[in-house]
Amino acid sequence: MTSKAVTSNTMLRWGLYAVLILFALFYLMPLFVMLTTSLKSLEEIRTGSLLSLPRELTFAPWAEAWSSACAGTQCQGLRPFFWNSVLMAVPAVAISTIVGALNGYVFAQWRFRGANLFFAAILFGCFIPFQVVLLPMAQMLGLMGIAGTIPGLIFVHVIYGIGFTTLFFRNYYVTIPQELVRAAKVDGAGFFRIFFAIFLPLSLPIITVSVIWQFTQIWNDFLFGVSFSGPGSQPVTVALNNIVNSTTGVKAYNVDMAAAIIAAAPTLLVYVIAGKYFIRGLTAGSVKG
Amino acid sequence: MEWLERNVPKLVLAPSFVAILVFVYGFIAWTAWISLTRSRLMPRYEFEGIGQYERLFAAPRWDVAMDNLFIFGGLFIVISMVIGLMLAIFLDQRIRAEGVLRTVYLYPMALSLIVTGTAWKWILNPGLGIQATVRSWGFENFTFDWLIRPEMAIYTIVLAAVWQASGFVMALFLAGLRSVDTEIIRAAQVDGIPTHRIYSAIIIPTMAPIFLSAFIVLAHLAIKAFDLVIALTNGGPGYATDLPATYMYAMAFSRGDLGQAAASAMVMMMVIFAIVVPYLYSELRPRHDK
Amino acid sequence: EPQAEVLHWWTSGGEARSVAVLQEQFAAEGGSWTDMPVAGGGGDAAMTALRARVLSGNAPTAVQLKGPAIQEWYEETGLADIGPVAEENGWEAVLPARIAEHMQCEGQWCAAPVNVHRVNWIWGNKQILDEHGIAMPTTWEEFNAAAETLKAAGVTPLAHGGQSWQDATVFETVVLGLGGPEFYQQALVDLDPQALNSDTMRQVFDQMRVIRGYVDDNFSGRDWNLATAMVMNGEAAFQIMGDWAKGEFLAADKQPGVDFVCAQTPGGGFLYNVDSFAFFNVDGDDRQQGQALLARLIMGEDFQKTFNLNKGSIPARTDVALDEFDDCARQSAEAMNAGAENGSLLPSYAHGMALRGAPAGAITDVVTAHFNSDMTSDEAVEQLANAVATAM
Amino acid sequence: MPILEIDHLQKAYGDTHILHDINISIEPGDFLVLVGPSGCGKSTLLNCIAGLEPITGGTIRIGGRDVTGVSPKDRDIAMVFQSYALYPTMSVARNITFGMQVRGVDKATQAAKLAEVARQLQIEPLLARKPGQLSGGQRQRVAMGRALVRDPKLFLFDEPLSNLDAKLRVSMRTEIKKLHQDLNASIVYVTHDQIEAMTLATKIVVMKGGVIQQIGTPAEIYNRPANMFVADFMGSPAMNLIPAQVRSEGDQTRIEIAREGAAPLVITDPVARQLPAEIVLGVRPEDIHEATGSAHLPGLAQGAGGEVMIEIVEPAGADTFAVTHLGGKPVTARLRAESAVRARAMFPLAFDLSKVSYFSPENGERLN
Amino acid sequence: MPILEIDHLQKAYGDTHILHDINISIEPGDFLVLVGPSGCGKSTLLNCIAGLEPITGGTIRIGGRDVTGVSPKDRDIAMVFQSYALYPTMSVARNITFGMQVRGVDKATQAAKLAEVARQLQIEPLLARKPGQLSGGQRQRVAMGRALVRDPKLFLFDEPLSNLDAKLRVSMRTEIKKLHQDLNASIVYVTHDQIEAMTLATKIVVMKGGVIQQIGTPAEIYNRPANMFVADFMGSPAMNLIPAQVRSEGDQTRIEIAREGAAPLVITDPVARQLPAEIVLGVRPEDIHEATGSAHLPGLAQGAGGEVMIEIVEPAGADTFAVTHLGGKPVTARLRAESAVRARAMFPLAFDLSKVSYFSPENGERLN
Ligand SMILES: Nc1ncnc2c1ncn2[C@@H]1O[C@H](COP(=O)(O)OP(=O)(O)OP(=O)(O)O)[C@@H](O)[C@H]1O
Ligand SMILES: Nc1ncnc2c1ncn2[C@@H]1O[C@H](COP(=O)(O)OP(=O)(O)OP(=O)(O)O)[C@@H](O)[C@H]1O
Ligand SMILES: [Mg+2]
Ligand SMILES: [Mg+2]
Repeated sequence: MTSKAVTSNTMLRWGLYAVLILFALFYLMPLFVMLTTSLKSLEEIRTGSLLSLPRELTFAPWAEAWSSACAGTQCQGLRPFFWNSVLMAVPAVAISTIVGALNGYVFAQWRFRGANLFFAAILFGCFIPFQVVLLPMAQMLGLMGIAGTIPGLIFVHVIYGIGFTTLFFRNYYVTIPQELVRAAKVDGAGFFRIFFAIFLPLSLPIITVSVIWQFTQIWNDFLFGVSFSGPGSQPVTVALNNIVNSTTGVKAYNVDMAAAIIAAAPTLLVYVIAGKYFIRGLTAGSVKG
Repeated sequence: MEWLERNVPKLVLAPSFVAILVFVYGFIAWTAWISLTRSRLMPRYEFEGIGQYERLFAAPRWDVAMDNLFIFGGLFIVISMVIGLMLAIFLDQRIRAEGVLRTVYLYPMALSLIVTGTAWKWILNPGLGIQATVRSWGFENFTFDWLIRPEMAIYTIVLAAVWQASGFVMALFLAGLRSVDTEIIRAAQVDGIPTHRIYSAIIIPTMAPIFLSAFIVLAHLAIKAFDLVIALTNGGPGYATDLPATYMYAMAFSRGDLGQAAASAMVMMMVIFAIVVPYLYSELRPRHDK
Repeated sequence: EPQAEVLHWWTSGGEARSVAVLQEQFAAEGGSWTDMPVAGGGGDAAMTALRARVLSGNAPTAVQLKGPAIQEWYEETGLADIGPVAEENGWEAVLPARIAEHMQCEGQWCAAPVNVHRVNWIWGNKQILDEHGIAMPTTWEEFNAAAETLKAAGVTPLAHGGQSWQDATVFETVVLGLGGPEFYQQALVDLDPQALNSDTMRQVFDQMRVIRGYVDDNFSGRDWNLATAMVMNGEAAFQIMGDWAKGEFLAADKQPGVDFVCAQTPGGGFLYNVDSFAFFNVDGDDRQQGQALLARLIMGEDFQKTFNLNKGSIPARTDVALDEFDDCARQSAEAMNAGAENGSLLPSYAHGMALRGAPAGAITDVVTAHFNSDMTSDEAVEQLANAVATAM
Repeated sequence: MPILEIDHLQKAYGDTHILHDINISIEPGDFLVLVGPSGCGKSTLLNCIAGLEPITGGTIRIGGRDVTGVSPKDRDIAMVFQSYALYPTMSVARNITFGMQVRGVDKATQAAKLAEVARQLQIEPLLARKPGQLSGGQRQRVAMGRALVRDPKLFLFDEPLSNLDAKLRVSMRTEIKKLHQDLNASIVYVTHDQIEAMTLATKIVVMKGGVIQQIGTPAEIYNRPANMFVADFMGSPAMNLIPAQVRSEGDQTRIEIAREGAAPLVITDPVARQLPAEIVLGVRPEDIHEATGSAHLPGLAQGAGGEVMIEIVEPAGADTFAVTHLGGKPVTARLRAESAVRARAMFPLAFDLSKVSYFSPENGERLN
Repeated sequence: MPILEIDHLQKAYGDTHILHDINISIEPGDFLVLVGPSGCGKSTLLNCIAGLEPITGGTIRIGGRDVTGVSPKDRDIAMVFQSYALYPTMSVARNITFGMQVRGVDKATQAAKLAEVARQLQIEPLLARKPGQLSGGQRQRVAMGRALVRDPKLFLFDEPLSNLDAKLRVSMRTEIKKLHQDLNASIVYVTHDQIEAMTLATKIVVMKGGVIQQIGTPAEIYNRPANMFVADFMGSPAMNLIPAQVRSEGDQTRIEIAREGAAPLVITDPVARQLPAEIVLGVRPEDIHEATGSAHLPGLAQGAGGEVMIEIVEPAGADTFAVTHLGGKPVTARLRAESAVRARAMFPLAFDLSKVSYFSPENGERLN
């Protein structure tokens, strides 16, 4: 990165910054609207302009969204559903990452006849539209006795996450020389030993990618959540949808927006904190330049 | 024991193999079968023939959905790539605060449209959002009312979709630019090639694989686009912004016309197949490295 | 202990409060209630969830279902027989025949109605109407004339939300108003090709085109309650909407006859939209007991009254005293009784009371496509006939 | 008893035959070097010996035991890889002891072995580091250490020096040689660098396209290459291969070499030989001498050279290389650093005929 | 007038000083080689000359014109990079002509130039191919072609051969040398390979840590290294640097070298010298001879050696290397291939004292 074809003309550079900042504003606009709205009183929302800053800050909508907003007959806010999402996302992310890592390890380092075809088959699975699988999946979950439960949701997310995690890990592990496996074989280590002692410790960047990707996908999922959850297992996105669509008298936009931000906070946080590694790992793992 | 040792790799893959076989290909087969029945509210398994496909292709709404897919998909892919590439090139000019800008461009990927849908609706709503705001600044004739014009509404979907995905494309391209050998750029500088030509004639052509990856990611997003439409227009005005995914969903779940939904799903699947298979082929073909 | 898990999408306005009433009563009788609200998309999301639940063999004990969908589900999966409760409580006697029909599957009781909404209401802002000297229109011509006056005065004549079901709502009131009850029955209930292809239908589309001109520019994607708010706040004069709109007026402390006026849509008749609960086959005594208890409570006079006071509709039972109800509700009850006699008590197609999903959806597609484009009436009629034919 | 015996080994990937009928046998203490151009199958052969690739035909015996089908860890071998293949997340110490740990060797023995090997290779100060913190040469030593602690019957090395820079390569080469002498170990060593092969081996196998070209001691290979491929491959600068015509004259052999812009150079080999009319004359750069000063050197017959036009002169420290054109080919001579040779001037050169090879231009085989 | 003059050049990245006070001047037709270990700043210096890196102090003059601050394309230079830096999506022909095209040279001239360069480099058959379809050597030629068409005042080469294998490196080296002779071009050439430096250069700059150690002709550098770093760096195997004690004895110099398990080796230099008591004796492997047969060689004084214990013998085709230990250091001698030397046996060696260097052990500077 020492020397790039860098534009040096000052006028041009100003223009450059102008464009970059303009786009930044464009990307920030919806978040800005949500954030400011969530901090305004209803009165101010009705009278003021959408894009104006709050005249008077209020955090009441946040409190309400978290613990007392109503969905249907319940007025518990997002809190219980938030924990549902956590209970669902954490194991689902962990399992799909582990399975993807093992799969990727096999595809990259233990090739066998037909492995490529199978890998292609798994990849194609990444592209299947989820609406298609709702009904047969419901049937299968029923058969397996985990319909309407958090384990059921975890199962679904794991199944449809494997494709991507396998892809990430496989593309990452192919860059590790095969000689490493060979050396370990000569040393007498077996399949799992090699994986746990040698590959897993090497995998931090790609684990980061896999975890971020899966976490965003699973946390943000609505379709599976609404279809496969029972009364006690609805994830936060479903609750958010219920709250936003529940209006008593006047629509509490500020509460809706606060709820939306709360529901999005974990993924947002993950991107802001780990986004750098995400880009880096993604180029290592999924894109070949 | 020996056998076990030799077959561990296959055994490790076995659960995934079964899962994919059943939960992807089994379900596709199931859908294919349903598309050949007269299933309505719930699946029925008596074979009927290709009537559902005939109905599908006769439905004006499906035509609109497919047309929209091509308009939306085409614009979304092209614009996202153009913006992504442009931002990547700009960011590549040793920009201060690059890290912050990158995060800002990328964060929409973290958000679901379930979350941002309302905000977008407001922003696009002429009476509340941009139009109203600009008018309140004194530009009385400013109009931005695509959301409510049937022939323009699909472009608002494009706008929101570009908002969500272009940052990601930017990241891909930026990584690509960063991986270009700096010696090539130096060679070009010594050769007297101006900066814009260095990009257009030398760097960008080397990034063909990244274009392909970006195209696939975007195409897949476009075909799957669902939340976006539901959150922004719910298919309206009329069904002007319907896409195959929303058509399928509507048929399956609000119309109780499962057979029809399955037929549309199969057509979608074929479109995906046509795009993804060449990609998979290029991805898995043995590479002859430089 | 009776158990009930209730899947519903009553999450808006007075609805949630109304369900809460039921929940309280259920609990008071010793039952345990599990709420399963799935909001959004006018019940689409709920229907998705329902299908998934049924397919996984884990159907909820009670589901908010209505119209022919009840019979359709019955055919697909069977529904629980609540005949004993119905007979014990004499439902047959207190329900209008037409509505009772909806609650029965092959002669057996399988659902319980909670209310009757009248769909063909037109709401007006009293102040605006008075200002311009306009009376509530009784024919579509009067409506058009009034709208022209308002438009000329710079008032938005009709508050409307750009969602296809709202378009369909207006459409069915126009069909009823211009064609009369018999035509409505033929066209939107029996799907008689002749009626669908008739001149009357052409006129209906003409009128739709006219109405389109009375709607403001920003209507796209607007929720119905926001449209109601426009009338409330004096931003528009009329709204054509079922009586749930009244809930919004009342919730905002507006008085009928003082702040707003209600009237049947031009042409009269009674388009009903009956909310009901259907009961799926479930295992376990406690859940079956829960179903019975729930059915009894729903049809109880107490609940019917409280619920409908909250929701703006009228009780399905004809024997509930209407003293506490407002004028509009009483007007509605009278019309229902009258309609039951003279055959103008008709199911609303727009709210899924008249048709199964596929043909209803096909019609809506044409209506909304016409309303939101510059399609000619002839084209619309032709498409309508085609769409209905293929959706059968 | 040979420590390693390879018998009619075949190796194919699907339809692609990589190794054809390989027969090799080495005695304990031998240092066998497999040498050949890139892609000729050296690594594949080594992997077959290690058991990392299944073979498609033939047998492999290590220490007399047939190991065909035996898994690598049970073959009593140790291997050093080109990229060293150090476990990147483990410390140097763990890299070395990992194999023992896997085999369940007790801690005390592990520590003792580690200490011994670390001393031997002088890597004691590095034991706590990660491979990423080591220089190329240090990594190489660690990889070697990992092999040494196994105390195997047979060491396998796959181009262990090719990732080092020229300087380091030379010094590591010497160390490996020393190690071999000290341990009296049996080694199979792969390289594509012929200098490495020459300096290290007690026995060299030259391969090309999966076929063995020649097996022999370094001196045999260098002095009597079996064919033109070996002649060209071994030695740097390469052996000069000069097309020439033969005129047998009684008990002498007259050889004519075309010269640009002058009469052919005629050389008289004092030995009578059965040669075809067209041959390729192979002569190493160091066997071409300055005719004046060195005419008295043994083997340098009279009439073994003449004046030629020198094109390029490359002084290289200890030697000076002079390039001319003979028989249409550039010919390099390695002269003393002090030589008075000048570019673009005539200069007298002579061939040491006692060391010349003759090849058939048709099949490239050696003729003398 | 010098073609390139570098005057007190400084280069720093922030606080890190990479190049310190560089002064170099070369004449037209010179072949200047910058040599030094990795990271010593060779590429940085070359990039500064090219204008690819801004300099922090001093001036650079090309053809008499001060080009400090002038952009690369206006410096009238051409550059060949280590990775060749060919434009990967363009054909070979376009790679070569692209620069001309951008400068607006007309088609006919472009074609003529291309043809000329292609002929010169013998790449005519490759013109339509993409770089990815070329071998390393071919790419190297194309990169050279791209430089040649520019017809610049000065060529800059950054390790152009380091990506090639040993064999190809040698032959490309010769080609570059030839090209230099044919074009009589002025060249600055970076390498870390001292053999390349020796064979190619008319003038060598040895660098270390951003500081110039010595500037001189190859012979000067090789025979009279300015300090121990240069002595050690240039030549392979490296110069033996042997700690020794000095006893001056009138018009002779007695030098004692510690020997393991035996009395010190005493060498008598027949010249009187001003040396400190402790020195480091530098002697190149080829200046250590078999004492018996070579005693009559010029410069090989009597008493210049003795019997030593030989530890390793490495036959390497044309030569045989013998390693012993003297003064606690391994010492390598380069003997004739036919030498009778044996490992683990005593053998008589003698130093050519006319070529020996003496260094100060304190600062490493040359003393004689
Ligand atoms: N898995 C494989 N499938 C098919 N062909 C292979 C496979 N592995 C190696 N080959 C081929 O076998 C041949 C020999 O490869 P090998 O690695 O043994 O060469 P090598 O002599 O070690 O070369 P290098 O010096 O470059 O390491 C090559 O042509 C290679 O392309
Ligand atoms: N952009 C930079 N910022 C800071 N230090 C740098 C930068 N570029 C190079 N350096 C440092 O400058 C020193 C000289 O680098 P340079 O590339 O010139 O070495 P070199 O002699 O060419 O080495 P090599 O033989 O490995 O190519 C190195 O220590 C390097 O780390
Ligand atoms: Mg190899
Ligand atoms: Mg460099």
